[in-house]
Amino acid sequence: MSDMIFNVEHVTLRFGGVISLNDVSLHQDRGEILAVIGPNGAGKTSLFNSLTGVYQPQEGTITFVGKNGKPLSIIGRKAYRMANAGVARTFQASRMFSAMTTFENVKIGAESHRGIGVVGAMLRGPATRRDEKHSDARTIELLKFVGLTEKANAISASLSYGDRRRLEIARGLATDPQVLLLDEPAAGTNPSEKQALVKLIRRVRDEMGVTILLIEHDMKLVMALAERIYVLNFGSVIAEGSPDEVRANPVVVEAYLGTSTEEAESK
Amino acid sequence: MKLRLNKTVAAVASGALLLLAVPAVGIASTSGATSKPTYVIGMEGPLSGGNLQLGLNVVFAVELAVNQANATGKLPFKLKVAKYDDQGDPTISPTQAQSAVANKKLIAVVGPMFSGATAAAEPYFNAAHVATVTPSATRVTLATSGWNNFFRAVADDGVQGPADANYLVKTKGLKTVYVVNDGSSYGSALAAAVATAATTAGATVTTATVSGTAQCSDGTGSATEYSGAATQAVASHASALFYGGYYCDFGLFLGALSSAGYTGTIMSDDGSDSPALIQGTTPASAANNVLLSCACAASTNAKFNKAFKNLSNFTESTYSPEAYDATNVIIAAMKAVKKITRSSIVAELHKISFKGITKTLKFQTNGNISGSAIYVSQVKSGVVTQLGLE
Amino acid sequence: MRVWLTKAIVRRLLITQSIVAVIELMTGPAGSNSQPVYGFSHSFGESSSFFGLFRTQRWVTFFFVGLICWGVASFWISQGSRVRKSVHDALAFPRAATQKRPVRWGAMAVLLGFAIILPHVETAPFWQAAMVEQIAVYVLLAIGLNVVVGFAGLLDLGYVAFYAIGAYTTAWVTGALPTPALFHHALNPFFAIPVAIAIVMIAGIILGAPTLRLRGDYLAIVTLGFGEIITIFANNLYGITGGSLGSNQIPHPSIHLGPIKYIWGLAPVPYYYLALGFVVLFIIIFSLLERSRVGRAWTAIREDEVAAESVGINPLKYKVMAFAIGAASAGFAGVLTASQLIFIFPASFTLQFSINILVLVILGGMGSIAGVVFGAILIQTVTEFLFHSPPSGYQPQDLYIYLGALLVAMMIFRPSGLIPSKRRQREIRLSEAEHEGHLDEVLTGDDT
Amino acid sequence: MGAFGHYLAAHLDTLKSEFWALFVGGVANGLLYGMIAVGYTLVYGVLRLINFAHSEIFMSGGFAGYFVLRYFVGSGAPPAGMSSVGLIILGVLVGGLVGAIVATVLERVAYRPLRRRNAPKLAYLISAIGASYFLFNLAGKEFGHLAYSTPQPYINHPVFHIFGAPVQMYFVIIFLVGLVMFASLDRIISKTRLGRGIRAVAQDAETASLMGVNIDRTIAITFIVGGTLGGAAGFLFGLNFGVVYTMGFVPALKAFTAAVLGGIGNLRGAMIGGLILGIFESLSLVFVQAAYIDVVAFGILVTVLLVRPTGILGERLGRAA
Repeated sequence: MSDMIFNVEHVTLRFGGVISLNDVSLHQDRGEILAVIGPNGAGKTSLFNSLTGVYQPQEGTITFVGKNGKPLSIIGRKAYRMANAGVARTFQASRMFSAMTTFENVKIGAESHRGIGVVGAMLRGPATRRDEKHSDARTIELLKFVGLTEKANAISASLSYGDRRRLEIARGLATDPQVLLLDEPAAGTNPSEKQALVKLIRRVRDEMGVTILLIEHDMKLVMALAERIYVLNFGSVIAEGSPDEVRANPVVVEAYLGTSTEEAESK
Repeated sequence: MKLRLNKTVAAVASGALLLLAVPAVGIASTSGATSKPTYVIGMEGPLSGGNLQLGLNVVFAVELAVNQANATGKLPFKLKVAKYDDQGDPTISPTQAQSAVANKKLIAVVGPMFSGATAAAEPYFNAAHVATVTPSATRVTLATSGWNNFFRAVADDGVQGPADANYLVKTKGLKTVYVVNDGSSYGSALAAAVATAATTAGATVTTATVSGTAQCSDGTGSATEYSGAATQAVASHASALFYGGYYCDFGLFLGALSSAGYTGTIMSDDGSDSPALIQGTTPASAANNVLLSCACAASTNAKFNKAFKNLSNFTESTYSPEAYDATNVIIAAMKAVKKITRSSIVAELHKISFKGITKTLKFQTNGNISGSAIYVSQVKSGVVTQLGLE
Repeated sequence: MRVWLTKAIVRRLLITQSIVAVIELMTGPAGSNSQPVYGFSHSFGESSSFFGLFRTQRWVTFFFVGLICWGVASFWISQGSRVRKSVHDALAFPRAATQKRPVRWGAMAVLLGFAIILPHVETAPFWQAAMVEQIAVYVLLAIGLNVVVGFAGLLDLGYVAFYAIGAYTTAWVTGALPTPALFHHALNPFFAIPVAIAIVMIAGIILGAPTLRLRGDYLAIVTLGFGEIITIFANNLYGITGGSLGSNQIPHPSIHLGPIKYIWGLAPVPYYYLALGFVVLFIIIFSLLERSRVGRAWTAIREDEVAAESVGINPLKYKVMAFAIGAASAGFAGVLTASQLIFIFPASFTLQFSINILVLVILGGMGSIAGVVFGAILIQTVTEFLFHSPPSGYQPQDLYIYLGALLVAMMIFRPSGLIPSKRRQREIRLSEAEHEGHLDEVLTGDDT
Repeated sequence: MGAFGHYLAAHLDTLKSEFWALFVGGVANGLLYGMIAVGYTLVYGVLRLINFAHSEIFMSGGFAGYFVLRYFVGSGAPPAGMSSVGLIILGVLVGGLVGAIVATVLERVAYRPLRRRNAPKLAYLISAIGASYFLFNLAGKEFGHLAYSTPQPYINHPVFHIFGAPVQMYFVIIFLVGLVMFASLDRIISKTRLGRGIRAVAQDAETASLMGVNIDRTIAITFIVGGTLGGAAGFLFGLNFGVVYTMGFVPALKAFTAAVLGGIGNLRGAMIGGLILGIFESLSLVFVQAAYIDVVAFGILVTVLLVRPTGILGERLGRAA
């Protein structure tokens, strides 16, 4: 328990009359690579947005344990505050600041979670310059880590899908997170990019010590990467366990794999 | 890459534009090979925009007076008119005042016509000792701001307000007065003066503000709010209603009053004294029998009326006779002084007594006209008709 | 529709002729209350000179102008890209040269030098007054609004309110309002500068904090309403603001610092230098800000607010900051106007004013400081020129017709402005291209 | 506290005595606001953008109606009976037609090129503001800056009284025309194929286009419908208040408030929002000077946007039916 990073208890999220998450409870340990799977419309992205403060569930509690070990209630917190608390994320349809260069994209991540200091920014005092240097160094380091050094000055909209994922991961890491939430990172990537991505995500956990929470459609990627899996269907958790356990779970097979194995595989 | 270039081109182009503007500026045309010196009388007023008509009323009168003076052939100098268009807008008038002052041949100015524009322009005229004789700016404080070059050929609002109140309460015997103003400096000051004087005269007074537009230059105020205001006016059962403001908003208010079934006597000020009031009132019948007061006189001088019509192609109207007098008093001052300078004209105007077509012009030390007259008119079947002195 | 009507060339002819017909109306004589159709009939029917050759009716002249435009448009559509390319190639060298830092610094120094000697070159009082009241003030306002619209991407239609607050603060601090002076003792307008800037920034925060949560179009209308309301209050609160009379007793600024004594008077030139100093100061501060993390955060919010939040940027905080910082230059412009003209009154702070400033920003290029400064100088100079020596058929209030048309035309043909901000231009093109799938074309286009 | 109590008591007395008169006036204004608001709401529902130039559609309808009446009534005596009715119907039709034409041109010139390029939202707003600015200033040039008095095709007199408050002929006209127009619009949107198309685009433009709805055409028709109502409202407004080039600004701002109040994108909401705003505004005259009426309307707008941005009936055109 002491090592828990996320604890979701009895969360229900509604939009008008539509129930998007129904009494969902789950938890994640620090350092774990956890995956949440489920068919389209199962509530994966709703869960994700609830964890990052984008949606505010009506019922239940979500606790996040940050660096200092103090538990933090997420519900009612704005997205930027979650980011500052140590929850970084990527987006399903990758969202970059597309008119900026790769470098700038990551740099924004590196500098935004620290205090602002408008006056310093206006006058360019020594503290600001030091700060800039620090951000630049961190950015260079992260670009190297994800392997985008050569494309540092490219406009981010010109990157391939795979590179965009890397960029998003680098930008997320730049905020010094405790946990990185990946929303379908494999969408739109080709097989070789996918393999590289699996490696990169492992390295993020192993080398940076960042916990990974993953939502994915692509079963191959999930099975290769996840240490534990939750299965969502119609807004409820229907199964939980290791990849092997989940694969063998008849409920899951029926609800998800059974109906559309080929589709899931092909993705 | 392209952008950089654009920046340079832009810089050069903007520089060039500014330079191009240079020669086009301030070329004072000197004409005539006569040995007589040429002097310029300026005219500042709205020569474009919503108040154009008022400006035209004045500018033709000024030109008429100057043409007539030149035509006598007896002047030891030649006169020209320079027009400065301030649109009646105080933000434009300082620029125009500065242009006028910079014209070395300019001796005096007829105008500025609007009170706000006058307040904004006077510091410049005052600093250059240019006498300004306004035919129409009636704000009280203009005479009390310490500008010794300021003169006006009409009575100010301080005279008009009490006169209007007395007319309603004493002459007409109406004992309950509903006073509305448009929120403009002109309308609210006048309305306040009317309210005070009416109370003093023993009437019961209710006041209200319905914001109008800035001197009718931007269409009208928000039409729908007048219906509520009219309902309240009717509910007050006042036997008289005074509106301090301008014709464009007053027209809307009249429509609403007629809709709401107001039956009392309605009066307004010289801001509403315009044929445009009738053109802009829906239904037009709502303007019938409305009383309008003005420090301005309708000209009874047939010679002037004919000459004005010949020059302008329209009948003399609000402030034309005053502008004619204002121009003539300046010309008279120029004839009277030994050496024509801006300062000598200012000094002469303080002393002068000149018989004009509206009245004898003699100025008090603060620039206000001595002796004052307020005229009252009434709308009768779509035409403003002067009834006489209040 | 008939087939021949849908043919591109015929359509183009119809379009150019319609545009020319509208221009005929715009440039023609005005109608009036007594002759409501005069403007229409005479815009087309009035006799005019046919290129100086003979006299004919306006519509004939304009019809031929339309034909010429049609020809030019047809040529441009078929050959334009080739012409553009050859011009682009021919200018490769000067372009490279202007990219060099020393060249750019040099150019800026030359421009500044030019700005400094300008009042001695141009001595006509009309233009000297215009340089302060119509150009410098507008430049200040444009660079301020650029922070809001250009940097943060927020459409503020009530920007004039900050200008008004700046001006009224000056009157307040100098004891020219019915309200007791701020420090119970009338001060020199110089002290109004910091006070006014501080107060408009606070006003920006107070207005921004609740409203900046709103979506862009709602924000536009709410700020528009706010601008109107400031005027209504200024107009009606006699005891506080002096009502519609405003105030006309604001003193001129002066300096008494030991041996240095200087009093600004009525003459515009000293104010010109004061304004120039502050324009330079604001330009430096704003461009530093643009290139700082604050500027990057604004860009991030403008491009994708959700993504910006995900990296820890508080959008509301940065938007409010943009509002407050953008207001600062308007506050100073208010002090400048009030202390030079010595009077203020509510009717000069209109919606029209806000939109005027917006036009300057749009024409120059949202987000580009060089652009908005250029846009402001260009439009205001042309405006003043037209005011000073109007061509026939032009009345000063016609200006707004042209400005309105300019806004639409800019949005259709050159949304990023005459001197675009590189990034802003890229953003607009990207959003447009993503839709049509021409991404590569944009990225390899000529703007990088 | 005592002083305030006294103030309140005095004003409540006034409110009691003037309530019905103010109420009737408020309903008449509210119906006009509602008719203009429908134009905002329709366009918003389909394009997700506020048509800033809607005020000028309203203004052009007003001028068109003015010219009709100027031609047929002129300075002569107001007609009576069937010719009155005929003239009002003609005026509504011509005002609506001109409003529709202006709206179509507007859509073609100021919006469609931007939509083709998928321009950012800011560009639409600026283009719309520019178009509005252009149109009303051009009208100011062509027709002058002074108000025109509309020759009324009827004699305005109290038709009947509600609790002692006179109900003018004009109110009756607005009420009848407003009712007919709104009822037919509601029917068009909820029952016809055209309306289904509009609703489909409002709900999800992409899906609608996949299902074979012609988006361009639907948007053009939406502008025509909104323009017709706006133009007709302009005629009705001009009938009582006269016409002038800036006549659109304030009513349009109020109508926008009404649209937001009722839930922008919601047809019935627009009408109800208009009525509520008109009545509220009128009654508030008891408590504040008329000069502050616009502040009241704006206060409502900001409050609604901040507290309940979806309005009373909620957003969405699709739900309107």
